Amino acid sequence: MAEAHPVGFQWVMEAKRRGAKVFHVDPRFTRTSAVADAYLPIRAGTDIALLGGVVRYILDNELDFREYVVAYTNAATIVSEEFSDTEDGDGFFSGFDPETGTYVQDSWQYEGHEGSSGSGHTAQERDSAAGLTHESHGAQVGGQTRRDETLQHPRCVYQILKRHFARYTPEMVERVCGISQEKFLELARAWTENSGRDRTGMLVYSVGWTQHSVGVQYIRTGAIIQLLLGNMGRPGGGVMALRGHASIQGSTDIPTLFNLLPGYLPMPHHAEHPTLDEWVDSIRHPGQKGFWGNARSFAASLLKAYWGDAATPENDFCYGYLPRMTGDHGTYQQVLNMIDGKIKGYFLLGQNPAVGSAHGRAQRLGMANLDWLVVRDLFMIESATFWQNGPEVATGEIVPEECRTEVFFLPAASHVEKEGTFTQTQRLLQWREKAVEPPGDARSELWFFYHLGRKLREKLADSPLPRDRALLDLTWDYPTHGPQAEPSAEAVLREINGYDVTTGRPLSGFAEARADGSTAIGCWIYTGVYADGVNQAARRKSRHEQDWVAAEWGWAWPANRRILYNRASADPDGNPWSERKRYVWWDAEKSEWTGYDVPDFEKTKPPSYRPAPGASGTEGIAGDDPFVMQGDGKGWLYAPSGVLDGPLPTHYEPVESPVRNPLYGQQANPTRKMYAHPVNSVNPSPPQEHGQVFPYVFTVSRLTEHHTAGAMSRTVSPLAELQPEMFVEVSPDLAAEVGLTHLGWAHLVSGRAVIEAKVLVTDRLTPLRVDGRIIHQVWLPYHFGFEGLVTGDSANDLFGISLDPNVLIQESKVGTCDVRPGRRPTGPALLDLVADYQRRAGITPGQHAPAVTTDDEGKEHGAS
Amino acid sequence: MLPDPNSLYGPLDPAPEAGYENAPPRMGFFTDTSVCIGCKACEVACKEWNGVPESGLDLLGMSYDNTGALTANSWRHVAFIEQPRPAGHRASPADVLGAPVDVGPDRPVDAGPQFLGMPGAQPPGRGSGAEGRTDFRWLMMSDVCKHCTHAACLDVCPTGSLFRTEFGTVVVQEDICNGCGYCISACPYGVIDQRKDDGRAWKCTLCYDRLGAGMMPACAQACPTESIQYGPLDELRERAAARVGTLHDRGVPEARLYGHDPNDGVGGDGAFFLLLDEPEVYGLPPDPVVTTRDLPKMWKRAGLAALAMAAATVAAFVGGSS
Amino acid sequence: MGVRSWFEGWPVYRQLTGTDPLGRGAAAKSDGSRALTARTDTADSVARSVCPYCAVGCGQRVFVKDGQVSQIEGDPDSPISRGRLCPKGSASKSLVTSPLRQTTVRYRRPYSTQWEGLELDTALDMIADRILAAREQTWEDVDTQGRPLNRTLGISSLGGATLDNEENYLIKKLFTAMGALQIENQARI
Amino acid sequence: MTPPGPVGDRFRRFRERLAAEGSHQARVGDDRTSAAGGAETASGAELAHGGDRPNDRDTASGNGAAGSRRGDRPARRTTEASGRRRGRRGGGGEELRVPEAEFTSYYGRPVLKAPVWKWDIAAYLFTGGLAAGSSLLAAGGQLTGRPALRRAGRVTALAAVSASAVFLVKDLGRPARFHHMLRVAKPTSPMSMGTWILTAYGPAAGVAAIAEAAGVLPRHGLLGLAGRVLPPIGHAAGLVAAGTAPALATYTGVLLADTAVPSWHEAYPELPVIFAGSALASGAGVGLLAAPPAQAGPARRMAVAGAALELYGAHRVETRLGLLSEPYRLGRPGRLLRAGRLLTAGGVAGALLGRRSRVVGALSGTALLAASVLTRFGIFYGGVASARDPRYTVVPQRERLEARRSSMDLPPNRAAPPTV
Repeated sequence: MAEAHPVGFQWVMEAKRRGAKVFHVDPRFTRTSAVADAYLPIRAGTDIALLGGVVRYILDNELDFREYVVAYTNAATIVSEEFSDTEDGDGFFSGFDPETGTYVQDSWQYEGHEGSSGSGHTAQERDSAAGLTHESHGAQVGGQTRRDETLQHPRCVYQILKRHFARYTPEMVERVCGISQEKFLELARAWTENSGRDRTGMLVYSVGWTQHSVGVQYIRTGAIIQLLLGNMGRPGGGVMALRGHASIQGSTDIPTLFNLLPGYLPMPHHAEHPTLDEWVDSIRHPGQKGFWGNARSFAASLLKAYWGDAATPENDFCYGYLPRMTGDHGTYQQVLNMIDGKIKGYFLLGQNPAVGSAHGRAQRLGMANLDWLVVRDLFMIESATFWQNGPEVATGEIVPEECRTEVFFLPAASHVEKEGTFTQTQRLLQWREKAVEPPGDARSELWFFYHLGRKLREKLADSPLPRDRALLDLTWDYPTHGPQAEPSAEAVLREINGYDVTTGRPLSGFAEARADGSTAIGCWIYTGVYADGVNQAARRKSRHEQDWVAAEWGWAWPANRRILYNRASADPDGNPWSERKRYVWWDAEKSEWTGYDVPDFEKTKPPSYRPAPGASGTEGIAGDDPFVMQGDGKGWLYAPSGVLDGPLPTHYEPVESPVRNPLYGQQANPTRKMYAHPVNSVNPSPPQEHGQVFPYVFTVSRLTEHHTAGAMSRTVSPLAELQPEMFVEVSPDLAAEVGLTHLGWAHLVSGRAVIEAKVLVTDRLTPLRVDGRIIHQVWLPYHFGFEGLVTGDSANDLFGISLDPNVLIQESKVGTCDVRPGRRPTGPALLDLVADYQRRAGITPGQHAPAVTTDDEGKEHGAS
Repeated sequence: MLPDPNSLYGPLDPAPEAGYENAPPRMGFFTDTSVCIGCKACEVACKEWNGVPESGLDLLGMSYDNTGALTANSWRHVAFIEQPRPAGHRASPADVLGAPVDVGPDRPVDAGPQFLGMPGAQPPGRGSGAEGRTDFRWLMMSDVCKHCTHAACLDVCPTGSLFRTEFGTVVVQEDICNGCGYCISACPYGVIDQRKDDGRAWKCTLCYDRLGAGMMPACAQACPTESIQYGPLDELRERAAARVGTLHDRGVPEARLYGHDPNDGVGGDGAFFLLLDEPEVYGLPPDPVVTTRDLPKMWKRAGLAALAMAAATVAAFVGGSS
Repeated sequence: MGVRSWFEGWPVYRQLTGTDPLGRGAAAKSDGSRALTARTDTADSVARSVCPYCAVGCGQRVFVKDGQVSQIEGDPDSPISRGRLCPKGSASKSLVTSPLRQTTVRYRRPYSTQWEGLELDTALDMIADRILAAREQTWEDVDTQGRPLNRTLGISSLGGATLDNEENYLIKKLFTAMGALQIENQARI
Repeated sequence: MTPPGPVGDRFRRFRERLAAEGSHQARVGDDRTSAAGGAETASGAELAHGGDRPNDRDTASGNGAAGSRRGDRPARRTTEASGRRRGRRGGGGEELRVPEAEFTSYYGRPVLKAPVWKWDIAAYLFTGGLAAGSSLLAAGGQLTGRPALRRAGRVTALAAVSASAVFLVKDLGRPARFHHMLRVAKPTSPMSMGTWILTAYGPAAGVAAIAEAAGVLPRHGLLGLAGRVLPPIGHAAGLVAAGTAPALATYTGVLLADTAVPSWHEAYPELPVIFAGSALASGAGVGLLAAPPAQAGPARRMAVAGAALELYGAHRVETRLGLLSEPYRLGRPGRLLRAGRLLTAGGVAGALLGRRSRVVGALSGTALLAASVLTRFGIFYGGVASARDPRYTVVPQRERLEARRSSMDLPPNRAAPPTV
């Protein structure tokens, strides 16, 4: 955290000054470890083994916050007897279909709800990265469930959890992760001692944690621990995701993503949602509790915002205009389609895939086979000059004279040359004031897309074709101002906030959304950002004039609430768990919820309220159900649906690992998304042979001095000089073994590419003893590319494309490679070296590792 | 006006002695390296505010320090030292390879600082082999001009370019400096430096222009963990003493203050530090003394030599008839 | 400047007559030092902004002088950052005023080996034409069972995590209306 | 007041430790000899944490365990028990070699900034000394009726002081601002005092030299008047120049000494003496070169005096400073100073023995001048070398610190790490 979010880290130092203990778990000793109280070196890709060990430690010693767990989580809920755990399936849950490599989730449901899992065919959900839709709303689960409050029933979630993690003993953690038992116990003890009524512990992770084939399950394990210890929804507790871009949270709330519409409404699927009703019901899950009950009003208001007057109840608010998904349209599928020539045009809007995305070579080859490419950025980035200076030009794979891609580079305005809101990592919208005009031809995206839309509509003005109606009926008349006719960002924010169609009055909360077309809301979760016609995101009341929650600085979605599920900071009858951790509580006289933050509960619903049987939607939420977005109002220790690779996190080895999975026969995540495209490949892992061709584990992450793909730091002189060259960190033992010298050169080879880097020999990387073997790990920064003041090879070139099933994010934080001294070959010789490694490793590009590896040790049995 | 007896050496409040009536309290820095996270925000904030030019794009291999030292083009320098030895408050040295070291009751564990910060072939921190590796420690420290009570650079400056400000800080007046270079040899910490193409001497000004406007220096404002604290010097000295006490109580016995003592060789620094190891590990002199301390004796010696010379000449001409 | 006032301005004179006989402070102070001011005081305007780098969302104050950014530093009022910035945030002025920043449209003709210039408006027009052409060639009205698809898989887009919510909104709205489904951003990378 | 010779004292303590070591075979440089100065470095404090068991570890007791060890001075800790072979820089040497100065630094980088002055400052040391010496010679000649000495002295003085001005201005980072030197008069700055000395000396030497030209002026008219007025003015100027000459020659000694450069600063008692001697010698050199043997008597005696001062000073600098004498003995500075010494001796011998012959006089004069140049450059580069190597900064200071601490015999104050 001190590396990539130093200013956020001030609060960790503040806590440390008051005696908090800071534990840092990382494959490499970083600047965070330097000031942490304890550093645990871990083998990259084994976080579930460690956290599973902590769960076992909690359950074994009955250290969970029992009152919280029984009331607020689904620990007591009884699961169907058809369910079978990975302990019995050697790494598989019940319901695995080897043909499609996915699960049928019926057997995971709560007892009595086997039929209504709703997501029977998770293969389709995997392709549509449906996991992302659950970012803000619970998955499909029945409302009424059987519970055993004593937590003794063998099929209650508590016991299933206990059995699932029974083998994650401290010895197993040491064997799998390479962490000494002593250090592991110190961590587990501190975490449990620091939870309960009076104390809370916080789990902080950076987005690198998600870039694993089991990334979502990493976070699930963290959530389970925090639920067991009663840390969720309470001040100083919870799970904090430190995201890497200024408005990455904003870009999933108002998603420039293929599978989502603003407000986490899923993009319609061609087979599932032919009509509006089917689409809305697939969101609302009739009969289910929770706030998603009024999904119809959110959907209707969005369509109304898009198509205005043309959207009427009669034509389902122009639902017909929406494009439909048919499968996986993710960025990596798109890149493979580009290589195959299926894609004509590509827009790059402040993103640099030639360096930032995995498998840099595929990215650049894809872009070389486009008709046209539009790049909008502050600087001349690698993705714009791949045809001129890219590594593939050096190896002869891209010959500028034969590369047909027409490239437009349009300069973009910087953050001080345009006004608008960023949504930072705590869901807080902050308005930026415009300081100066953009220089020369530089323009904001607002300008570019508004005027592009205007031109398209002019060109199609008199087109009779039905497909053009969607563009022509669009509400696209934003007022413009200034010398460059810049569209008004405030007008767009008003539309996002939502307004009453007849009066134009800005709405002040998503409860005002209507399904009859009387309201138009661009993004329902942001409703309230323009409450009372005031730009709440622009509020800048100084911290000196408000309390520590600082509610009048900017605006957090939803409803300016700062800690989600904060109903859980009070006990079932509404009193704070302790004076020290008082946050939100029930005020009996005023009979309403009150506290330091906006209560995450219906204001006047008393803790004693119990829903009538069969009640659904918001009425279905009881007075003691803090997790108002979940189908059963409870925190999920066990996820009957919504997570495609298992209701409980299970340790699988990374896709490329030198070690056989010590816990199960199944080596890697069986439901991972694999691409059998000729450009893609996977290094062999046990039980496959030739694993020794790539003996070392490598991981990549950030430097404090650089930013993502480097375009905003390698071009800025005071930052470039702080970390001027690409380097690789190796332990002294590996340096001795391979013959590397400090500041000498080394080149790293994987199944996809070879890159070179200067060597930094350091004690901050330690060889780990795993399963009786010494495993060496090396670390690389991924910021470098061939443009800018300081250049170097891109570490992400080494990765192949393997994605997590839930949200289709690539595994680019752990892989295997070979490390050799000296610089890499140049020109065509580079391709020969990679090809030689592929031959020796038995890699035939286009093939991928067997999904199922449990038949018996030796024989592979590859599912397609 | 009879100058203060300590005006050349010894504890002193420099601003009044430099002729400022009712000068504001002396301002300075206290840098607590135990909370420094080596992010280098101070280096960048200083460069952005003062327009300090680029100082070279080369990987130095000194852990994450690619700046190298305080120079005319880097007025803040964050030092990184990797030490394979147990930090004061870490768990006892368990073999990181998982096998617990046989920690007998009084086994003399000598995990002393094999790392001597020595140059050359040995990469930093190479003292111990794999089996000897113990819990690791990574020291970081943002170095800066010390703004000494008795500033040798200021004393020796022949043009009056280096001068004492009303805040008690030491600043180079770039409209006066003619690049004679004397201050560069005089600084006992090796801080001030001559800028190659420009010829003049440059160093941290403790943001003299920002102080004038009642603002904090740029580095102190940017520092995310308040490792760099700016304020009245006496207040900082109290805060520092308390902080060292806390650290000692929390099992960090090697925490010590450096440059805080008005009785040290330079009369105490305007920018002092809390370090976690010997000063020289960070590249700081262990016992710096302002050269002006010995100046009176030097002038006496020169006077004697001059007399000897004159006497010799007279003798040469008067004596001897040939 | 009369000779008398020059003489009285001479530091040696001030040493002899003033309170700084050794010439180490008040006497040696130059006119330049006396005229020193902080450029944040003399700025024309201050914009309250947010750092463009990571997602912590540190407050920034952008000082402007004669239409140029003269200083960017932390906003002490922000409850998130308390006026502090990391090295990247502190380098914001160098970012927005970097000489490497592109300020003109660049265009690479197919099969060409170098860049050419292009008018912004012409570029916009050419891009609009190409969108419509690509849309034309790859439009899919309905799937095999006749259910509506309304889309083109011929256009892709990547990017948004560094952009404003308002910009992302217009991008999503326009592409969706255009039937361009394949848009992505850093949230998934 | 100079500290006892650091090498000797440390070597003595090292021998004691060897004896105390007894059976343990302490190969020099084998185990982690403490950092210079014999004090355990802070690591010693850490070792105390060996007792810091994970199970009974809580921060308070962890520190306590260290505390209990703090009072007594346990015997040296041997490293054999932990079986760790500590490769030591440069490997072990034979048993009795003087232990290499053991110290810590930041990746070997210098602590100080090396002086930014270039060769022309060393050259100025010589020309400044030459000007002073020549002025003294001229004044002597003027007062004791030796016109050859007077004329040679005055002309050389003017030439030397002009050369000095050129060297000084050229070395400035901003030569156009050379007049800023006259902005202040700071007694704490030898260079400021030097500037004012030069301001007094320069014109005087100039006028004195011009007065020499009085002879060639025509008898009558304005020039004639000037011709008549010049000699007395020249006479007065010559005396003024001679009066300031000793200051001019010796202030440069203070200028070099008043820096943080270790070998210059420690040599402050000797530098003025060396520079005075060197100035005399070069003045004498001029005399021997320019004047006929008859008038060269005083020059010879000046040469002897100068050489005596110079050799005495140089010898003390090369031996008395202990470790800090090394830079003056090693490498180029060493060679320069040794050559200078030879030439000085040769020059003086030549001056004394070759009273008769003009050629031998001239030769010894040249030798003396050359010796002066070499000595100046030797001292200059010796100092620069001592600033470049962190050893010369850290080792003496560390010893001074330990000496002061053990002399005060205070329990190590909280600031310094508890020695274990």
